Amino acid sequence: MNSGGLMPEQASNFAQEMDLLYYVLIGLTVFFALLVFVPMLYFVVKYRAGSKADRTRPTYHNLKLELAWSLIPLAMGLVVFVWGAKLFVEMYTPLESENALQITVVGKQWMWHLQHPTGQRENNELHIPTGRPIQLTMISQDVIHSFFVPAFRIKRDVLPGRYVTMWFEATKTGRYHLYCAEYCGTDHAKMTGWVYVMKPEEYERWLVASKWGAVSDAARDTMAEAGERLYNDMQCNSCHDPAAQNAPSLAGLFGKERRLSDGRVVTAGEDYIRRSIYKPNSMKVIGYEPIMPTYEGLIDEQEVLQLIAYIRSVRDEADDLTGRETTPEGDS
Amino acid sequence: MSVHILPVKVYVRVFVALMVGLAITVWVATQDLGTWNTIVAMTIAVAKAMVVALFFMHLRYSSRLTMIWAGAGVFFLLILFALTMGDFDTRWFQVKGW
Amino acid sequence: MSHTDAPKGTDYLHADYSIKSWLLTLDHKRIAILYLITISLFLAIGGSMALIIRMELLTPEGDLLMSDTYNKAFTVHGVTLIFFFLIPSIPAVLGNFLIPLMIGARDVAFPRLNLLSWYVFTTGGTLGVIALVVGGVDTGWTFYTPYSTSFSNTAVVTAVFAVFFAGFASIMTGLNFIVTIHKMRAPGLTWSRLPLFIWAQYATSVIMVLGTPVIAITLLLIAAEKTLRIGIFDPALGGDPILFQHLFWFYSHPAVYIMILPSMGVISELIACFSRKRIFGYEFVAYSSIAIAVLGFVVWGHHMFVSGQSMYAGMVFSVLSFLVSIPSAVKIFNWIATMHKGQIRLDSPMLYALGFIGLFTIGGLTGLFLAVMGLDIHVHDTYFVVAHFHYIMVGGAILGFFGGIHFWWPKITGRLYPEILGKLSAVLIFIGFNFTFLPQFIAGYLGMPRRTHSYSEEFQVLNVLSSAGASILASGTIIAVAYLLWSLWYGEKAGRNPWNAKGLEWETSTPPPTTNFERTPTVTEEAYAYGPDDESGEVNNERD
Amino acid sequence: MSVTERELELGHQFEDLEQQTEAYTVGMWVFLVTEVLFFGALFMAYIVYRSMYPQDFFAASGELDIALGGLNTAILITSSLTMALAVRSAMLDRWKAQIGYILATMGFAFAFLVIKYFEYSSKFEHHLFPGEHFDFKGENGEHAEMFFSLYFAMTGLHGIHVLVGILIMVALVYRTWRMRAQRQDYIPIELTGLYWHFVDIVWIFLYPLLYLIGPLGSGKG
Repeated sequence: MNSGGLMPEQASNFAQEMDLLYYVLIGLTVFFALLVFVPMLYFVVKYRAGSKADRTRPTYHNLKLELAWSLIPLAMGLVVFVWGAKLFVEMYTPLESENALQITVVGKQWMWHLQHPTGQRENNELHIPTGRPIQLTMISQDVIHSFFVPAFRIKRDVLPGRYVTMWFEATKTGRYHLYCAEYCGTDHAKMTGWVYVMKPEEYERWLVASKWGAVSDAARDTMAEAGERLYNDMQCNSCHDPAAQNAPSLAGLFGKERRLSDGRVVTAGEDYIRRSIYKPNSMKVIGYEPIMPTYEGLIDEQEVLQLIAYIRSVRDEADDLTGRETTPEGDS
Repeated sequence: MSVHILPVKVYVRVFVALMVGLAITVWVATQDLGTWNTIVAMTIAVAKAMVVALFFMHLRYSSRLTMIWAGAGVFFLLILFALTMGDFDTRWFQVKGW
Repeated sequence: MSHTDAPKGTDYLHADYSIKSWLLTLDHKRIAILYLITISLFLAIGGSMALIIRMELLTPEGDLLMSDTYNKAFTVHGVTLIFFFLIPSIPAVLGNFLIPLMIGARDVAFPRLNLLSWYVFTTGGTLGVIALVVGGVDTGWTFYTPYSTSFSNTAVVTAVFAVFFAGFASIMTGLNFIVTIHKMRAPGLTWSRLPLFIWAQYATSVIMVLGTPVIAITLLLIAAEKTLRIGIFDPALGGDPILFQHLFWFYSHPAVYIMILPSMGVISELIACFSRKRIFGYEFVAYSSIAIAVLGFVVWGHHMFVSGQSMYAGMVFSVLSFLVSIPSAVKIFNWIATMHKGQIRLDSPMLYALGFIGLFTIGGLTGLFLAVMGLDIHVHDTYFVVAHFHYIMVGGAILGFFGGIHFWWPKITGRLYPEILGKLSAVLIFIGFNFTFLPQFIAGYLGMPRRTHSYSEEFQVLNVLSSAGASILASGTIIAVAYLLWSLWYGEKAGRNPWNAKGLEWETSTPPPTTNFERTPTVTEEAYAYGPDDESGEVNNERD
Repeated sequence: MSVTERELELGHQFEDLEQQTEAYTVGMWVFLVTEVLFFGALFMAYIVYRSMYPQDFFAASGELDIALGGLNTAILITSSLTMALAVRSAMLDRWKAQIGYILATMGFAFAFLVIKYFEYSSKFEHHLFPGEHFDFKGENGEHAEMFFSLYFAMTGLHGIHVLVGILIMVALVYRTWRMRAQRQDYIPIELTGLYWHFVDIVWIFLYPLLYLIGPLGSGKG
């Protein structure tokens, strides 16, 4: 791990800038601390009771000085604010790029479930390649956790009931600590793990090796395939197949607009699909009867993520031909 | 706060104003003004509250200090509303980003 | 001002020895003593928990305590010290004792309400400590949902109700002080002649009155959600845990200013007295207290940058957090400027004041790290945050409290504490404190998460250092408490004005008579009128 | 009733009566500020959840009886009038009129609580109290339970304040009756009046926000 130094390892694309920001703020702290301590100690010595220092004409007011030590620190502060805000937005804005490795994280009381798009599922461990942006889509099954890898300088609270995303790019191979930063109960301290950063080719070998021992073909599924298997097992196709009329077809749904019965138009992202699965009659699509039963308790968060991966992978032939966005569902 | 005794007439007039306000509120609620319904309902409610505060609670004849404190409560409540809704209403921007 | 001292036996301490006269007193000075006793007990309980936590963290594996025992220990430490010690400490003890004296009044505006606030506080505090220690609560002092409402099966409802009940004492004290300072000042005592301690107490009372009701209702909603299963904060029933955090921090950030502002008031008094010089930029220091009180209510979102709050709200809170740091900077710089061309005496209250300036400056500046959104991503919920708020709460609030207790001890008890031991404990506390919390900044940036009873091996060196420092800090505190208690019986009798300080509270006899002043004083000069003539600096301990 | 000013009860800490009166009034207003924020946090929750689930709120609000709510609002406004007149007669030392008006106010307050009782009991029968056996048959009632949680929290807290108001008024009537022989200080009645008008103002906001939303006539907003 780190060389017992005072700074954590820099193993991600954000680490450099974060540490620079940290040093700048340490500089500011030292500057202002000296600005306070040096005159203080000097006055304590020079003007100690009974000393022969010149105490004539003491001053009690100086507007220019007051304004100086109000506005200058504020100006410095705002500069640092802008830099910090830029870094924050960069880290927390979801990635649009295609070659990002989409890892899904499910926080559960006192362990982390992680899933690779190619189907590998890991607990408290994450194997990732360097040189490729990693996008984490995270949700919690119970209380608020917080996915924290100090070496990558990344942290985000994992909320129950809502997906949050975070991205980074590992730059240094090695094994790094994973912690849960938000207090989540009895074994909050044990909810830790490891992130293994490997060279891209090593990662490919790991992907294959981790599937080597797979016995049932279910274990060999990618996430999308696992989602499809679940889609059929739960007979979602009985309603949602394009042939059947009593439910909106899910082909090419991802990213499209959906008009709801109360007039709201919603883009069908992960949250929309998850809420439609767990709370169907709060997301009634216009023109369809609200007959979908709730699957809360039947399908856990990991399986919902697999279903989303599957729905994301189902292309709508009409889209591919014309390549343009079809009108929001239900307007026809 | 000098002992300011208002004629009964003032109180009765305030009472009538409040009753009229109630009637208007109910009537407006039956009209379909879309989002305007809430805005109108709230302005009437604020007006009624002001009337009660100024006359029934003698705020109009109270010292400036009392008025400042009456205003302070509402001011800090609005801070809570404004900044919290600032969070809830701007969450969906997130996807588009900087 | 005549130097006649009140004849023996008529000062407030010795006026009546019966228990009833103490438990049913309406005298603000006696109520201050009652508060001092109660909060000292809570300080002892909370402080001992701190030592247990530091012992546990000596080793990386959690081997001293089981994990949920440790969780209960840091919850007791947090809830007891914040709600039952820090928030009431200076306002209820020094504020109660000094405000009427400093403004030349016979008592606070509502004496009965004052006594009621002590009973409400002590009942709430005792019920809270019983729930925390006997029942055990493992949610931390923040009670974050949905853990506190749906997943923790510990005595959360009792503890939450106890804090809710004790909160009313805060509201009563705040209300009492606001009306007292507005309405009961002596003739001639205009706002610009008020001691800065009064300005700070006024700003603190404003925060207490405006903030406490919001956390009262939030705690009630937690209790309601746990008992009636309503889903206000429960995501499964459509609630949003982030709303809880908004309502919680809307009070809890101004609460940190409730803790620090009174100490700032004490430090203004100490710096002025021990530099024998009027405060530099009096209006700026006075209005900065009010600015802190008002701006304190618009920055709470910086506790929630990583918690799923929208980044645009985060930016608003981040900018405002930089704005709120300015009044504190103004105070620090003005104190330093006050010492320019003064007659500085390094008695123990002054040592505490200088310690305050040192530690509070570090605490305030590290707060800026957390206000920077980008950096907060890495340091949020790590030991960096723990070190930051301990620098403010212990380095600031507790040092200010100790400084104030030492400075006004002669006036409160009529006894002098041993000065040498006073200096020793001040230095010990300063060294011990830095030893304890500087290593935590480093551990925090290295990534050690907070509230964990076991940690990775590479943090052990820093934690052992920190635990060692904690023992020095504890020994310094114990020495201070010991000689203060000792001085009650064996301390030298104090004269009317042992520090030769300016201020109405020093005009009356020591300890003051029950009605404070023979006749209401009139004020003709401004605060801290340390004129050149008596800047001789020697302290005459009038023994009349 | 020729009693000098001096005999009015003056706290030892106050210099004169005017200072005492002003102190109590400012003190009461500061207390009302804490009440504003106490209810304010619940209004905050209402605003957040109504902006999240507007349709559910409209559907759930349909269950409430507008007429009863309106009647309650009228009752509270009238009780505010009688309380204001009670304060006025206290200032004029007409203790008989004062007791009469206070009893009227208590009557209206009691009527308010009786109506609330009927409203609550009908909700319980329709299983609309949030908890395990809450079931809402309305059209889009997925989050109707949230509306009812807020409904019971807000109107319940308001109801407790009305109850406390009645108890204070009982004490007040007894005190006025006991001290009818001498000239009485109008401070206690003035403060009770301020408290009562505040309770009325809270209901003035509660009624439109809880009862008058949703599809009443053709209105959807």
